[in-house]
Amino acid sequence: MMTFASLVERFYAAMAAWGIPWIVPTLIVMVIVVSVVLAYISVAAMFMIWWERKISAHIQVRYGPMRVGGWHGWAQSIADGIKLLLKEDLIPAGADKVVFVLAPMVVFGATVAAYVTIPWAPGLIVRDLNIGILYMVSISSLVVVGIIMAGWSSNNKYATLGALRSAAQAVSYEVPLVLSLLGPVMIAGTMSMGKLVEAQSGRWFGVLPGWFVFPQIVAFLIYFTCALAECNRLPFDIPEAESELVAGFHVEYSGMRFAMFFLAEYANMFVVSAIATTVFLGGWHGPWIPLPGLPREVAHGLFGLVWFQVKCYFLIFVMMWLRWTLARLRVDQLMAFAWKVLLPISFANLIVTGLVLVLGKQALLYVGGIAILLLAAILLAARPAARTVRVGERT
Amino acid sequence: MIPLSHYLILGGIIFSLGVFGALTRRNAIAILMSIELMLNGVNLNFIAFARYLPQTMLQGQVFAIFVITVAAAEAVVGLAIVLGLYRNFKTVNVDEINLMKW
Amino acid sequence: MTLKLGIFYFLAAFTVWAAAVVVLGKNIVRAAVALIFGFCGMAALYVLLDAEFLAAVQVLIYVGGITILLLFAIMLTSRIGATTARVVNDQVILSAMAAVGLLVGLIYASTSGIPAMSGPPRLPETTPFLGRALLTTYALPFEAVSVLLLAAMVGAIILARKE
Amino acid sequence: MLKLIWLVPTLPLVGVVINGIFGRWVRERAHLLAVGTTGLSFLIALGIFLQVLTGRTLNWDVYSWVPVGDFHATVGFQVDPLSAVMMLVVTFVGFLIHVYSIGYMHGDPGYARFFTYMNLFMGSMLILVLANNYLFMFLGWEGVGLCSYLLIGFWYQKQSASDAGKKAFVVNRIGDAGFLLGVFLIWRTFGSLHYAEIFPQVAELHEILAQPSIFGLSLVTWMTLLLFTGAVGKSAQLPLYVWLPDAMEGPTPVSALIHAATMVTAGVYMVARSSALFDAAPVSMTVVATVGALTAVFAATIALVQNDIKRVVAYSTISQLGYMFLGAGVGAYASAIFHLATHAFFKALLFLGSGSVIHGLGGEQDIRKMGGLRKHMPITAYTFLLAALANAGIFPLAGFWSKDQILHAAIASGHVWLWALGAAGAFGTAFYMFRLYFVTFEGESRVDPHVAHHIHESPRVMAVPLMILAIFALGAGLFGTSPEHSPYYTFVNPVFRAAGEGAGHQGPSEFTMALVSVAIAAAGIALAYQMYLRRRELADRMAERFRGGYTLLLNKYWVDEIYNAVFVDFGKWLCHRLWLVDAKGVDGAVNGTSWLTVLASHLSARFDFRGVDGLVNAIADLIQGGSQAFKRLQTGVIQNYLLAMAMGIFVIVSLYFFF
Repeated sequence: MMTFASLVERFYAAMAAWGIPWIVPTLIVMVIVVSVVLAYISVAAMFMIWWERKISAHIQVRYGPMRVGGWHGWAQSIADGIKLLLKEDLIPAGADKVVFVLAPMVVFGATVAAYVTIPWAPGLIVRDLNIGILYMVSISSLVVVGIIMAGWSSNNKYATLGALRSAAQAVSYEVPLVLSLLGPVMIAGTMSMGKLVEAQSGRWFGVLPGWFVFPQIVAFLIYFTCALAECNRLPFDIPEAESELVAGFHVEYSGMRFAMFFLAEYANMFVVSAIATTVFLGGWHGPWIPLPGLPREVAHGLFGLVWFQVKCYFLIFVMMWLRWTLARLRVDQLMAFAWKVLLPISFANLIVTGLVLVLGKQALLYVGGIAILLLAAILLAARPAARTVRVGERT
Repeated sequence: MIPLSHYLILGGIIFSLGVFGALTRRNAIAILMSIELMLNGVNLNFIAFARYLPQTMLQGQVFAIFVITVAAAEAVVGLAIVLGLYRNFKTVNVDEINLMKW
Repeated sequence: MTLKLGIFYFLAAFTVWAAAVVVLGKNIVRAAVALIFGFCGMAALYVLLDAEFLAAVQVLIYVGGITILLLFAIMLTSRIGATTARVVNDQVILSAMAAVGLLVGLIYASTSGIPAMSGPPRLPETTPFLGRALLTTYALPFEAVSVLLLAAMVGAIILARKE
Repeated sequence: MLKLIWLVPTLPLVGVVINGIFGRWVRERAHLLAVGTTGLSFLIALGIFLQVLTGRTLNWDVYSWVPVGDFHATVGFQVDPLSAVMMLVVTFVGFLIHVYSIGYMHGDPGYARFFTYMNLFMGSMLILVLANNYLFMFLGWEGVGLCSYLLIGFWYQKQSASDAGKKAFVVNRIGDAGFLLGVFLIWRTFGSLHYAEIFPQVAELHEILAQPSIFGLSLVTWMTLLLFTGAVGKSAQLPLYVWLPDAMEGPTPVSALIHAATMVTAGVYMVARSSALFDAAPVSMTVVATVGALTAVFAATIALVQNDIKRVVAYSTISQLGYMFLGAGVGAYASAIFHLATHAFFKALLFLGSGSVIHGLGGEQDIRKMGGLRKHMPITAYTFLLAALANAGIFPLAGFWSKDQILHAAIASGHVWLWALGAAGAFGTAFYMFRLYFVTFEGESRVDPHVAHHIHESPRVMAVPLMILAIFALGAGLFGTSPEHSPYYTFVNPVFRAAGEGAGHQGPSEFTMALVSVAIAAAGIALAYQMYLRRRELADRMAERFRGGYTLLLNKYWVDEIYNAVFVDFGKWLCHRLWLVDAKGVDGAVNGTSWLTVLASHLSARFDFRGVDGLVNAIADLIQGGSQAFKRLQTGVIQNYLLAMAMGIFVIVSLYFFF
């Protein structure tokens, strides 16, 4: 198949044949890739913003934007974008200007950088790094730095508070997030995004698709929860809680810089969904129809692209749905949930996965036995605690 | 191929900058940052040696991982100490914190 | 000058500049931001040395973890307008002499004592190799380090909580 | 399947971790996990045993534990017929006693703690048995010692219990020191601690090993004697047996598991395991056999007159352990291990039966306040009777076969006097066992009337293990009816290369021997019957008649008192003397000197105030002035120190490079 990589190779070869130094095609490819990604991000983000408004409206039994552009207000986001671009760009007097200006760039840059290893379709991936998933996770953690920079440099107590909360939340949730991703990585034995998807091509028991979500359902749920927190989505939107912090770390931002934050937020939603799709939901795998007139590989690729998008947008839809369903958590509940619930469960999941992998089929015997023992012990241990609470009793 | 000494000299420069910072900065957090720089300089040496030494053992990288881990532990404890200092002295300038002075 | 060497010089200059800002900068937050850039430059150098895994770990732990903690501490201990008059203490000259002396020694050692080496052929993937090394040859240090981390965590919690 | 061996010791240790950590919450349900893990461990052990029966063995180094230079000890397991038999006995008896403990320890405030220790003991014992090298074995060896200490002192609120624990610990330490020295010597000589690497070398290094060294004893003799010291301590042989009777302060299941069935037999196991070494050291063999035979008689005589139900059984244990060493000492290792296994069954049963009696009588242990209990607790009585018969060596119960084979081996090896000692011990054994049985269960009741109306048979959870053990006490001997053909011997004998060779057939035939043994035992029983059931007054008359001997035995030969006098009181006496010398002589001298000094100082004070003070003050002023200058160095500012450090490094590095 004409994979993206082979296409690039051919381009390089052609350039080399003409005697043009190696740097030139590299730069050309870089510029093209970045432009495509940026274009995709803008379009997708605008679509998502419009979609979210429509979804929220329909959940609340109203219509949402209906006027701009004709059919169901599809051009509303474009209009908003133009407005933001034309607005005056304010920098507060007391702000630390360098950091203030740098902050949205860091956030946006980190988000865009993560798109490098998203496997869109078979062979369509900018660079299939062998540490792909680790790269994505570490690059995404840069976003927090940007948020802290934004919050602090605004010289506004709400912004600082929001940034502090955000940093605490992100640092806490990053731990179970990475741990939950390790389960599938251990099964597949690779961190490369492309190979992770390929590892899911089989079938479980001949019936279910070979997605890692089935053996790793616990990890998937933990990942999705942590991803919500990483994106600052409800019920984890404490950093920007409108009702208590005005808008959190970006309260002082306006115009173009605000738009960058806004774009980055939606782009980040897509990134976490893409990771979930790649690692847990089988990436581009899905049923496909051999279209007449198209070579098999191309059809496969096209359908892969479609399937990948469908899965991603389904997850994004779930995120939006949750936003209008769940209430916001309190800060202490949020931290306690990450450290006391998600972290132990993800460790347990990791241990069980490792045992199963190491011991193979015997594992069922061992794991089952040990699990029963542990379960018995925990049940035994847990019961008297409830019993001993009596009125007037000193504890 | 870049000569090994380039990496070593770069590591040395960063290490020396870190030493200078650790010796001169008044802010305790800045001292911590300088120490992180020193550790990074060392790490660069480790990894350079891991790449250039003839065996494919990667001990250098393993040790760099240990250094990073220890650095993380150090940063955590260091920052806890800095916060404790700030609570008690209302400053983080180390030359103003001199209860041990004669 | 090959391309790779050019990239190295660019990254080296970038990293040294960032480190210099960290050490010499007046504003502590800007120093921290420069430190982030320095760490990223370092990670890029690691990539140049075929240590992708460590590069990612560098970004994840230094940038995603340690710098965040540093910024936290900065926010909790200083305010935005408070640029202190003096950021350095009064032993600058002696310290500079010591640092330069060390640097001279290091450069001397790096250039004279070490034979030219080209290293083994590039490994296709270093990550499995590292994992295996950590869990076999270096299992004991690995466990020791994990105990150290636990101790540090407990210690930090005890230090940071109010009585 | 064989590789599952690691689970056998690990499972109880899992129980330790969970019960140990969650004990506070688990409380009354601790036994579920403890018994469950032990039972699972037993099932796996059974499976492995069946594999070993088909001739498969395993010597598996799981993990390199202590790699230091060319010394390396591993966490490794060895499964051969010897360790398989031991493992099976340990897990099986251990499991039954765990079950029994559910009933016995019911309602104890330290319930979870008890099961934690018991599981820890099981794990350690299994490590001891399954280890494939001496160091790992030593880990288990010390582990069981620790558990013994913890469990003897389990009711640590009782002064006597905690003292007994300390005593056991200290006495065992003496033996362990010897064992450790032996292990050092083995490593020094063979350069390895693995059985599989040591034993084949014994023949090769024959000249070196046989060379006389210190005190004219050969190297291998020293090695084995040191190892045997450990066995003496652990297996309660003369002269280090004193801790075992006191160990009865622990809960009865502990006595049954640790101080009868398993831990105390570790010494025998260790000697059998080291048989290749012992075979090369005839002197040590004689020592082992002699110590064993003497202990057998010595402890049996003490047991004749004791009145505490558990102490009788405890002395009986010491005596039976003596038989095992006698067997090992004359080269009949397989018989020794066989006796170990059968003894584990009937002695555990005896202890559990005693526990059941004590439980039923609400803590009463003095047999003079019992009697006629058979009517109230039939199961206990009948199982106890079976165990007593087995212990006395009545055909065809378990004890008969194994004890008889040991005695036969003793006479076959030409040591007639050893046989005579053993036979005398056997007579004593039969007598005291049935004295115990008759006084406790038969005759008229002498129970305190306050206690009498709530005597009760033990609950089913205690009774069922008794019955199971009784079956084994009855039938276990049938596996080893003859040292040539029976299934047990054909299974185990390959482990001991020299086994059977030493035991030639010069002596009287086995059949004659068996007849003599049974006759001796029957005589003992008959005497006990006469003295304690038919004509009660006979016993008192006998005691009156041989007052001297009776008092000697009742006071256990005053060994505790002698030890106390020799080691403890002598130490105290010495200290007191030294103190007296100190108080009178030295203090007097010091006081005289001080008086003189006072006089002299009055004189010198005058000189002092004038001349010296002036000088001193001058010096002090000088130092103060100087330190004023120097204290500037100690700034309290950390960066100054750092700077000094950096400059120091710079100087050292420069020195290194340029000079």
